[in-house]
Amino acid sequence: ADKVTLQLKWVAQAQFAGYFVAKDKGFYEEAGLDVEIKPGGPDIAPEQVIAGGGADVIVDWMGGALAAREKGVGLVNIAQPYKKAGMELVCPADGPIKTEADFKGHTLGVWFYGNEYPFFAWMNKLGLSTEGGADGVTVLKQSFDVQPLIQKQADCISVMTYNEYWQLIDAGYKPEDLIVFNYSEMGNDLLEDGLYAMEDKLKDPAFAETMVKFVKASMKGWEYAIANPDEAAGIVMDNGGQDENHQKRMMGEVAKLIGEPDAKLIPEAYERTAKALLDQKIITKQPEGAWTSEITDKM
Amino acid sequence: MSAIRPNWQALAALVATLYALTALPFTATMGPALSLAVAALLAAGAILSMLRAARPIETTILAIASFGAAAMLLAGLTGAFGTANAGYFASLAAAWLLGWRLVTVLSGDGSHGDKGSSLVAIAVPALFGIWVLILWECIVRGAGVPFVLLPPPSAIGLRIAGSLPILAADFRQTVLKAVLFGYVVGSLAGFLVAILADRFRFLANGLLPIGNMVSALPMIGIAPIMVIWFGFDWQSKAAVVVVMTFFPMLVNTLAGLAASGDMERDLMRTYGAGHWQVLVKLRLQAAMPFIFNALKINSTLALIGAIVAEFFGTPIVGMGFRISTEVGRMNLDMVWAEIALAAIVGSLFYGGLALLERAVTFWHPSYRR
Amino acid sequence: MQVGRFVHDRLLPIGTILLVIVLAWYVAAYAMNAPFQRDTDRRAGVTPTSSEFLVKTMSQPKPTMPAPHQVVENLWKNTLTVKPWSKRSLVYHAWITLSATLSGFAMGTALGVLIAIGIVHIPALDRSFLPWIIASQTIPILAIAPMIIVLLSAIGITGLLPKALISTYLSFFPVAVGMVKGLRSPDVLHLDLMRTYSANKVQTLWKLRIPASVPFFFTSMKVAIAASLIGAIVGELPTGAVAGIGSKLLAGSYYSQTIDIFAALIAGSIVAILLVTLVDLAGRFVNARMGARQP
Amino acid sequence: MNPVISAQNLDLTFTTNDGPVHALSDITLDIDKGEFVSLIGPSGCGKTTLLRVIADLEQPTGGSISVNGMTPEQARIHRAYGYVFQQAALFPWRTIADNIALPLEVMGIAAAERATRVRDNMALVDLMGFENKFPWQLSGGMQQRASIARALSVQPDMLLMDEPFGALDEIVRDHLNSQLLKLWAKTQKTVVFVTHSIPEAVYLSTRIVVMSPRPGRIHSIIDCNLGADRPLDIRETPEFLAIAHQVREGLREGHSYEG
Amino acid sequence: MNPVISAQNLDLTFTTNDGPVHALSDITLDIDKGEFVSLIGPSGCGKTTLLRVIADLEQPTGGSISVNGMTPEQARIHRAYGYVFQQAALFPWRTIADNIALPLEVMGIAAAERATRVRDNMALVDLMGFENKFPWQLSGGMQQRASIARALSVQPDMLLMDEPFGALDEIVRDHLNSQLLKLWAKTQKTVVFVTHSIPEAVYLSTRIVVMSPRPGRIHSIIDCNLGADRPLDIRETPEFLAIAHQVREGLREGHSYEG
Ligand SMILES: Nc1ncnc2c1ncn2[C@@H]1O[C@H](COP(=O)(O)OP(=O)(O)OP(=O)(O)O)[C@@H](O)[C@H]1O
Ligand SMILES: Nc1ncnc2c1ncn2[C@@H]1O[C@H](COP(=O)(O)OP(=O)(O)OP(=O)(O)O)[C@@H](O)[C@H]1O
Ligand SMILES: Cc1ncc(C[n+]2csc(CCO)c2C)c(N)n1
Ligand SMILES: [Mg+2]
Ligand SMILES: [Mg+2]
Repeated sequence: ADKVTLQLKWVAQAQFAGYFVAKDKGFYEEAGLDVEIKPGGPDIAPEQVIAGGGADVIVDWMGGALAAREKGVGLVNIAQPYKKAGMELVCPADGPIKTEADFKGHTLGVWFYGNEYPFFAWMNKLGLSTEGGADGVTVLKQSFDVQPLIQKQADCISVMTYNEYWQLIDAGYKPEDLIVFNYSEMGNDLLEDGLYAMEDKLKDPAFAETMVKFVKASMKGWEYAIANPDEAAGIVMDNGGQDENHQKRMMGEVAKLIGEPDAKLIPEAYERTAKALLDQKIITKQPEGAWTSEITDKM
Repeated sequence: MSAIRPNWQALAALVATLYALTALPFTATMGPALSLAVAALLAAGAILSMLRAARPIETTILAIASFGAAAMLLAGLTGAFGTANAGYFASLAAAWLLGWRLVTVLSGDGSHGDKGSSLVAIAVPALFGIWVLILWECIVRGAGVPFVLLPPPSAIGLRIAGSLPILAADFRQTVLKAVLFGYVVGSLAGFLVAILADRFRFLANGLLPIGNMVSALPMIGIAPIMVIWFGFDWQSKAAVVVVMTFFPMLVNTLAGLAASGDMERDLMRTYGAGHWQVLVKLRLQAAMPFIFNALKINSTLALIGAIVAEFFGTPIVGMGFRISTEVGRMNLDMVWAEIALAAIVGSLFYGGLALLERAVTFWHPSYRR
Repeated sequence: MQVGRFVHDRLLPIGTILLVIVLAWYVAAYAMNAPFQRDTDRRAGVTPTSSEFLVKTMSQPKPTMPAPHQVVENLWKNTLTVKPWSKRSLVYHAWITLSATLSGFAMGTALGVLIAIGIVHIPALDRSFLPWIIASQTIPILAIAPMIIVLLSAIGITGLLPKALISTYLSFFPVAVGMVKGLRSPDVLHLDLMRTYSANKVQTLWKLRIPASVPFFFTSMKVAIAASLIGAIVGELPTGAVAGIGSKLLAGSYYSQTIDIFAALIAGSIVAILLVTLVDLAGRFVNARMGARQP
Repeated sequence: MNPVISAQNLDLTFTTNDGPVHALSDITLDIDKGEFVSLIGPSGCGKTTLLRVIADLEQPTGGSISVNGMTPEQARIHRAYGYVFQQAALFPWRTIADNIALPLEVMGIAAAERATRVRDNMALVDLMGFENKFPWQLSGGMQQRASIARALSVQPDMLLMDEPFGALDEIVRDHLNSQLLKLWAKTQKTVVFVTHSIPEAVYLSTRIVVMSPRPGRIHSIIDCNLGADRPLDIRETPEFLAIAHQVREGLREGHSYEG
Repeated sequence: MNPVISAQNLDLTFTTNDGPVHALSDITLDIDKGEFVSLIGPSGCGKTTLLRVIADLEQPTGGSISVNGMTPEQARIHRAYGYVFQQAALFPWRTIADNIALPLEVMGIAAAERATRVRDNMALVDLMGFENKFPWQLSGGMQQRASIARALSVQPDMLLMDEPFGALDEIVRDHLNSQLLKLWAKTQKTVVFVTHSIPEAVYLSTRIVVMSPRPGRIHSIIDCNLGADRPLDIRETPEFLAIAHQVREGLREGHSYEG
């Protein structure tokens, strides 16, 4: 069987259920693949791992992938299971912020590490300085939990629809206690979890063929996971996930972002993402060949 | 006496150079002529340096050969990313060996009469550093290591030059606020607790095991907690530094307080000196080498601690913040620029402490040879 | 007599200090959890009596500051009610971390001693190396740990060794610095004595410098083993939080599971205590063997 | 007169890694105010140990002792004595002058007074010009003299001196012997003095305690009534030589081998 | 005979934090093989320093010196001498027996031979029974004796001894003096011996070098031809007393004050 190493962008959780299911249910094996899934974490930059040869394919957000591409890591998007972004900014309803107009002079929690681009694009659009002061917003580099809101260190924080949002609910907030700014709904979203491989390796037809098999089997995994969320959550737990109830809920939310499982990248979403990155000078030139439909076309 | 004075560095350099001759040219853009010139320079340097010449002449030969070859090898990399062959690296090794020989000759043999000028005292570590940079640059660019894994020093240097205001702001946030405060408070607390524990055995017996425990608390674990407790600004980083620096000072001070001689202690007893007088006039003095040991270790721990703590919640300024976010943006040159800043600050801090130590513990045998 | 001393010199003082800490901890738990509890109650529209409120602050599932009994309960659950080799057991994770710590510590100590010996004897090293060793220590380990792990895994080194190497990196420094001082600490008179025997460097090292450096050695090792543990834990983070105390801390922090974090911290600390105590005992033993005056 | 130092059946055993060492056995001795008592005896017989017991630096394992009617500990805390150690025990981080000032600082004596006393005592031991040197820059004998100056600067009523002049040449020794005698005659100090020089013991003392070793016992106590005024050439008088002979005999009897 | 030690116009100045100290000035001295030369002089006159120069522990700032026809450094490397320091300088972490074995270990002498030599020399200085004690468990004089045993165990051709018997009582001193003399007569060692005791110097030496201080110079060199066989009671003979008187006068002249 062909060996494939997949590097995830984050720890084992239902966010990546499709891959875990494909492995556990033997979909990869059926396709003649021997897949190793490496969990990630805040200290792991999948772009670095793949550049160092530690992975064949990675799950990444497009912002990070395009930035790395400009730095010489020839990442190419080969599939885009996630159609919508799950990131949003939430503020307590009893706090000072009710609408975009209230941001001025307040503190907002933002995830960095390559996840800050949508936020800055948005603030750019609103014309708000991010340097603090009465006329701008103060940005707090947020830890990967919801403490800043609970501790009232920030007036709003970043959450994922499928994860931290529910931590807030668990912490006793009711949905009506929260005001939500969803990037997808505002049209400020950048593409999230896609699959990326190295350009030079893709030139090898054998590798491309392996990737076709891999993406196909992965999408089968996603289909199965969406159809059987509870079982999928169980599989995630077997692979090191934490808190089974939480994973079940996450599976449900993730399904909403994926929609009808289909690995194809929507070119308009790509153009919008690239433009937002260019506007903020995260990347300096229009990327060329950063995605390909070759793999998905062959499925 | 023969006219030749062989040494292993020059001989090894010669062997490496010979090997390099079998693999001309060295890189895609380096013609055979230039490659040959490098090899010739290295061979000449290696042989000439072994002649029984006066030291200034020997050092000049070594400097010209090693740095001349290094310069040509560097020049040979333009437009040749990742194309260096084995001959290239063999020549690089030869140049480095001659550089090493140069350092050895400059440092002397450490005999009594050979104290060396202050110029040498600066030149030797500087040479070492320059060679680290040359090797790094040549290996990264010659072997084609991806930028996102390890950028070459030239790129880092450019980035430093172009980002001075950002670096200054980060320095202010991390060093001037978190590190200094945490270092002073943590070291002072460790010191005072050691004094108290020394006075009250009960406290020592109870506190030390618990002190051990706190000290080994991995900062990664306490950093998020400190952010929860002290807010996301520098105070929480300072708190991490306090916790990290506390224990080395406690342990070292206690060991130092036990280091005074029995006879000296008896002497103070005959004066009917109280605990605090013995402490101030005898035991603290004798403890100074240990205390400085802790201060030195803490100076590096404090910097690491503050930077790492900024990986958690922080305002969007600070060395740790920059490192963690720029890694995510694949701006590895910026990451290394911050690391270089940390290294410079840390070394200066440490150097200052070493000078102070020399002034305070001038009487210690280690300074009397 | 032995038992009496143990009770008097160990149990009693440690017990007292622990008691003070636990009490302060409860007070802090109340103070820190109260605001959130008030918010929750307000949102839920309930007004508990003060004793109900007190109980609630001590039993939040994700408290700002977990109460001691919550942590103890968690520790109990994760050590004694599960098989020690199961992935849910803290004993298992502690063991993973301990093995990386010990190998890193052993390598770090050896490296530190070697470097110190080199520095004391080779002027070129003294001059050129020390400044760079110091500089190396100012590099924030968490920043380069991921790079080390990636680089090493790129050349096929995974598992225990990368973590142990990070431990080594953190632990060799205190040993090197302490030992340089220690190896230079012998009396001038004693060095002169060895000179009159025209003892060579190895003999002077072995018979004079090393015995004279013993107090420095053990003091440094105590700091180094603590640093090793930190290194091992930090090294566990960029491997995707698979196993070890570090992974427990990380996983806890993703989900704000403060109780888990504290339990993992305490597990780490217990490991630390054991290690430092071990070094301390070894130090006492060697000291006694070397004829030190008993106080 | 009430004895200043009164020891009854003192006994002291050190426990060491390989068995006990019986250092003092059944020592009974009274020393009156103003007496000058020398302890003499073979090397290792317990002279230093006895002095340390008086100074409360060692606890006897048997018997009882009082100093100025107090326990040795109380006496020490009342700063009843000045002590000169067998080794100089100077602090390496202090200059010679500062070393001599050390006990005065501990006792809280004003800076001006301190400076005077340091100067006077440095002159007494002929160390002028070495005020600002550090101990390792002095010869062995000079270090010893500095430590004598340090003890004298305290101006205690009682002096405990452990071979203070061991490292000094004859001339300096003679000089310091007569200085010490003058000081003693003038200030009526009580002095307990360890020495291994028989002439020195006879020249200085009112009584000489001869000790014998393993375990350290008092072999004999020899009175030495040469009067308060003792010029250096008293050492050639027959009385002097007779006492010296007596001490030498006592010493020899207590010794494990013959010279 | 070729001199074993030959010093020409030796000069040594220490630089200290407050100015230079002129320790040796214009020392010219030849010592032949088999001689027993004593250095005597006031405390701080440079005796130790001169001995250290011979032993290559101090570098002269002027003049020249050869030992066994070599530089002092070469001589030291050839282990030409045994040295007894003014302080005992025992390693605190070694037992007494191990301390005495130290130079033998360094010189790579086999364990069995080492054990014999340690035993013999411990007996010589009367330290049997203290093999397994640590230095702080010994009296000052016992430590000094251990350090003498350590130097003798090397069995060197040349002995450099810096006040070796300073801390010993008269009986032990006499005993060790005659032992040393016997050893010297039997083995034809060259001995350079620092002392501050005039009778000791006269009793032991073939020549006595009297030094005077600041800067340390040679005041006079006194021959001392009492023959190889010297019973202890030679010290009462007129020749002996005459030489002693001569030394005392020399000493006094070099001294800065009168006793
Ligand atoms: N390391 C040093 N630095 C500075 N001065 C020194 C040093 N060692 C010795 N001296 C000075 O050199 C002079 C001679 O010292 P030395 O030890 O040779 O005297 P000595 O004759 O052995 O005296 P003693 O009989 O008291 O031992 C003294 O004045 C002393 O202060
Ligand atoms: N701390 C100690 N532990 C064990 N034994 C000791 C200790 N101190 C002294 N002794 C032993 O006690 C005995 C008496 O020692 P002390 O120092 O009193 O002798 P001393 O009469 O002063 O001899 P010296 O004239 O050589 O100084 C010696 O046999 C010595 O070994
Ligand atoms: C390095 C890194 N940091 C933050 C995020 C943002 N984010 C996306 S999913 C997730 C986990 C919780 O759902 C978080 C924090 C990321 N993807 N990668
Ligand atoms: Mg004594
Ligand atoms: Mg001397």
